[in-house]
Amino acid sequence: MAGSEVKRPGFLARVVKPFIHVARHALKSPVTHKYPFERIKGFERTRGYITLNMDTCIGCGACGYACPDEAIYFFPVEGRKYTYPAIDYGKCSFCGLCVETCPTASLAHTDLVELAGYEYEELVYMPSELKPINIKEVLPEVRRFLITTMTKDGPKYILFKEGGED
Amino acid sequence: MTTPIKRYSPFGEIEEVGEGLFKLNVGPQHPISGQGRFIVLTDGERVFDIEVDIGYSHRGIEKILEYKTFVQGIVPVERMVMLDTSNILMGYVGAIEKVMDIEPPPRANYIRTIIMEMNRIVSHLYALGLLSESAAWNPAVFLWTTADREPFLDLLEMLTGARWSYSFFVPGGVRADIPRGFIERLKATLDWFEKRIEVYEEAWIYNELFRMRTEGMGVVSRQNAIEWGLAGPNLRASGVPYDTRKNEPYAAYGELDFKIVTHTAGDSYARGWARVEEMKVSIDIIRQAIDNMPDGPVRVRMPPRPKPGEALFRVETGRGEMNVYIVSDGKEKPYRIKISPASFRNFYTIEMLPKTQEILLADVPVLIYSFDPWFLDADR
Amino acid sequence: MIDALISFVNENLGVLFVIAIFPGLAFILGFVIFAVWYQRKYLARLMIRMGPVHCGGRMGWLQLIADAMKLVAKELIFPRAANKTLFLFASVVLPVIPAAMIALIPFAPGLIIYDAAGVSLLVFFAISTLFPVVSVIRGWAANNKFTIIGAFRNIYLDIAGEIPVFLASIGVMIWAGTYDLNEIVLKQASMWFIVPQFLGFIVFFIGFLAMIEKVPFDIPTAETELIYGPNTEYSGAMFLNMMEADYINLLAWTLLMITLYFGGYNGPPIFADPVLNGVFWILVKLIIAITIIFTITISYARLRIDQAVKMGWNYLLPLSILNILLTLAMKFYLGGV
Amino acid sequence: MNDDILERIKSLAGEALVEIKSPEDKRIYVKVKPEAIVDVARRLKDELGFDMPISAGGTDYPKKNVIELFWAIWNSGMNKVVILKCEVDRDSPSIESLTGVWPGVQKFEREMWELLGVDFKGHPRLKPLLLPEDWTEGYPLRKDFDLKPYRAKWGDRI
Repeated sequence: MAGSEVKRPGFLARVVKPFIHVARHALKSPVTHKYPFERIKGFERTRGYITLNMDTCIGCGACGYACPDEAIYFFPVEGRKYTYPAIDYGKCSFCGLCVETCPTASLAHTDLVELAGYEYEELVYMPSELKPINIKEVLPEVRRFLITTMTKDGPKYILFKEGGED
Repeated sequence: MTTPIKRYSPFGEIEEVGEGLFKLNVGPQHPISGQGRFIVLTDGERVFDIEVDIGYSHRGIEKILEYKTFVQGIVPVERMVMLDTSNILMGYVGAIEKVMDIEPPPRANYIRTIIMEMNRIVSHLYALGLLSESAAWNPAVFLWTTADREPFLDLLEMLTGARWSYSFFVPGGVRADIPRGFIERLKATLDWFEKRIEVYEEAWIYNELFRMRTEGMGVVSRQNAIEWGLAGPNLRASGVPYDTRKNEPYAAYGELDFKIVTHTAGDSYARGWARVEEMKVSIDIIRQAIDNMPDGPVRVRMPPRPKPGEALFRVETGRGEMNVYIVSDGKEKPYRIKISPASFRNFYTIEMLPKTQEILLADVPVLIYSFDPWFLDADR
Repeated sequence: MIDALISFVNENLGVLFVIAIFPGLAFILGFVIFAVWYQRKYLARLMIRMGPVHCGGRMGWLQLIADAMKLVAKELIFPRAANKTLFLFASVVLPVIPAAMIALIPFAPGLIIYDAAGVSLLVFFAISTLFPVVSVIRGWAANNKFTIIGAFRNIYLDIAGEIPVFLASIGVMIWAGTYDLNEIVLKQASMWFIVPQFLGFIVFFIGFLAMIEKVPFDIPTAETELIYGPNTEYSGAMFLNMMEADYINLLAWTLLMITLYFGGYNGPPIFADPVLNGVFWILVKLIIAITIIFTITISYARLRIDQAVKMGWNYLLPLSILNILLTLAMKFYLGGV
Repeated sequence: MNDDILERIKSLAGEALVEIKSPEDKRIYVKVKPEAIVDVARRLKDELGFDMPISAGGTDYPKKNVIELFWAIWNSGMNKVVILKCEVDRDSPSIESLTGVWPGVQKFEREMWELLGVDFKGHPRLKPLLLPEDWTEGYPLRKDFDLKPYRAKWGDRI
């Protein structure tokens, strides 16, 4: 029958200890953070918004072939000789296969993910728009940047920098 | 309400029911239903039949994969289960490696193992949280588990670049080596997490009221578990010592020494308890993998086209065994991929259980979440 | 007309204050607002998160007001198959019942809304039996499978819980020798009744959890099975009323528990200070009590209805009768208070 | 590999056997004629102990005009998987259901019925599973099911 293989502690441990464990959590500091005001800084590899360096791009189309979501289109840019990738962030799944495929390393990830807009067209970034975006432009409320660390007593946020100094 | 007369055909609908029965639609808009529906036939308290209505999130991943190259297929496959992406992806990547006849380098295998075990911990944490939440609208344990998986997600983001859907395994290895500072942080996280598991055990697993709700409820016998094709920790909780990591080792599991968690009770309590124990096993596996990790490359070149052929690859995901049957016709896209995920199999047992024993309406959510099903998984 | 009103108010200022401000309407509503906010903040900390932070500047203290405004502004939805009269009736009447129970509780010497002439404890229980009746009306009127199951569960649970609670409080009556809550409080000046009535208190407390329908006894409104039990179909302001009724019920029963076992408005006997005696202590005890109750709500699993009913009839009822016999024996040998 | 098991399967399948191979240690591929599928399945279960269904599915071959079905069954004693296959005619695919042998394949067969259009005789619950109840647009996993109209409907936004 059930329970034969599982430890069965005494009555107090079964009834009172859960209560004590729950109550003890009141002393812990919250693990949540106030998002628009405090933002977690991504890691070095964090895959987010993709930027394009048009000076090195050779318009080979490898990124478009690699993209599993068919989120990359190619458009000519005035004054330049190739066609360059435009990214549809409505379809993009941030898998990073395009960045990995790029033979000249012209595409690069940033940790920005705040790309939401009111119209679908706002999600389509033309080649000339794929520039680095300052987070203040998309998230004006941000005051502080945090990074996550692991200490002996559990995970902790530490201040990376104040937002104003950017 | 009169007691109904019931006769069950062995594999089908209830043939004859008495008066006073009605159908409850638990889902698709219900606190516990998730992205599906359970049609519960009940007289108010006793449950006579549960029908699982899946398909609300059917995306046709099997069909989509026929249109993608092997590498492109990684992204849709991962969308099957967000919690457990690396294990799911391992099934797909492993099947491709099998049909292409390539072997990833040993270091890649160890990195895969670490990622998969971290993912398994994340998945089991969520399962434990949902089980606690279904037994009482008890969000404490659920939110603790949600908070405690966060360090693991941070680590996974540090290593792979994303919190979910890592797209990190490719046929022939992994996409990048371990970054600086990762191993130290992982070790610290494991040390801290061991203490947290103790809290879960004392606060929830030994909790008298939780035991009252789950012990002896929803018993799946060993024989039934095998015949109904149960998978994963649920199968092991019924006393079948099957674990794909042990029975058909893939990645680095063949070189590591770990135990299979089995229970004989087969009730909801054993299933919940098995997950907690498996988290401990996962910690053990990660530690061994860190210690034994060899040096070397992490990726080998993948041939553009496989030979025509077929392969069946089995992998142990967080929710149980998933297997991928792949048919290749020698082109750069698979001819047919059949994925049979764990939840798809587990739902059948949920349907069969009320026909073998007495289940009350209050047991339904606990019963369902003790199996840790996932509609997105089953729908594909 | 106006003059008559002003003179009426002037003459009955004390009574009006008691009914309208404290411990009457304003206090009850204030408590509901505070309790919801406190529950959200406190439980959030137990779940290692923050709870409401934005509303009202610091600590999210305006959150409930905002929620209430939102709920009041929403449409009242009557299901097509519902009995609309009863549906509305139940939602209006339900919060009144526990509020009426509060009227019998003494908050300080002389500070009591309705002094039921020496039988206030019995009147309290008499009023409380109305709660499941209206609860069934709300479940039945909504004409929904989930609500009707919840309503029937409510009857089972209330009968299984209320009888042990009543029998346990008979122990207090015997020990104190009175039915009157005010006198029960006065007799606890030197020793709280939890000491001589410990067994009775255990029974009372478990039954009490069933009466306030919190985990582990939130069986009628079991969210994982029945969505919100008998309240499932209620929307907007009617939902607000239902929620209010839950919290007023919590307040009424907690006050009764404090009055019966924890000395009511008396301070702790070790530093009984006549100045602080009264409202201060009852509020302190109230906050401690709801803190413990809220912690309990997220520490345990919900019982099944059969387990809860079994617990009530098989364990609590014999224990409460045993408690009465023990109390009689103690009273006989020790001579009472 | 697995020569002795292969021999035993050959003997129990007899005439019905079409193809048998074991490319790796833990896999045995057995292809039989569709008429004998229930018989072979039952004997595989009773005599060799292949008891746990882990997967079932089908592949459409329009060129050969067949649909190849497979049931993957794990043997809890031997720790091997047999993949039992058979080919059915593509124009009117129909076969005996194996739910009587392995109850666990019920949902898999239901899925095949729905997505590939294979009729399983004797199946207790042939109802739509993944697709909407009013789906009339064909069998999605067949090769001639075209995704283009759906792409036009849901796919490209610009």
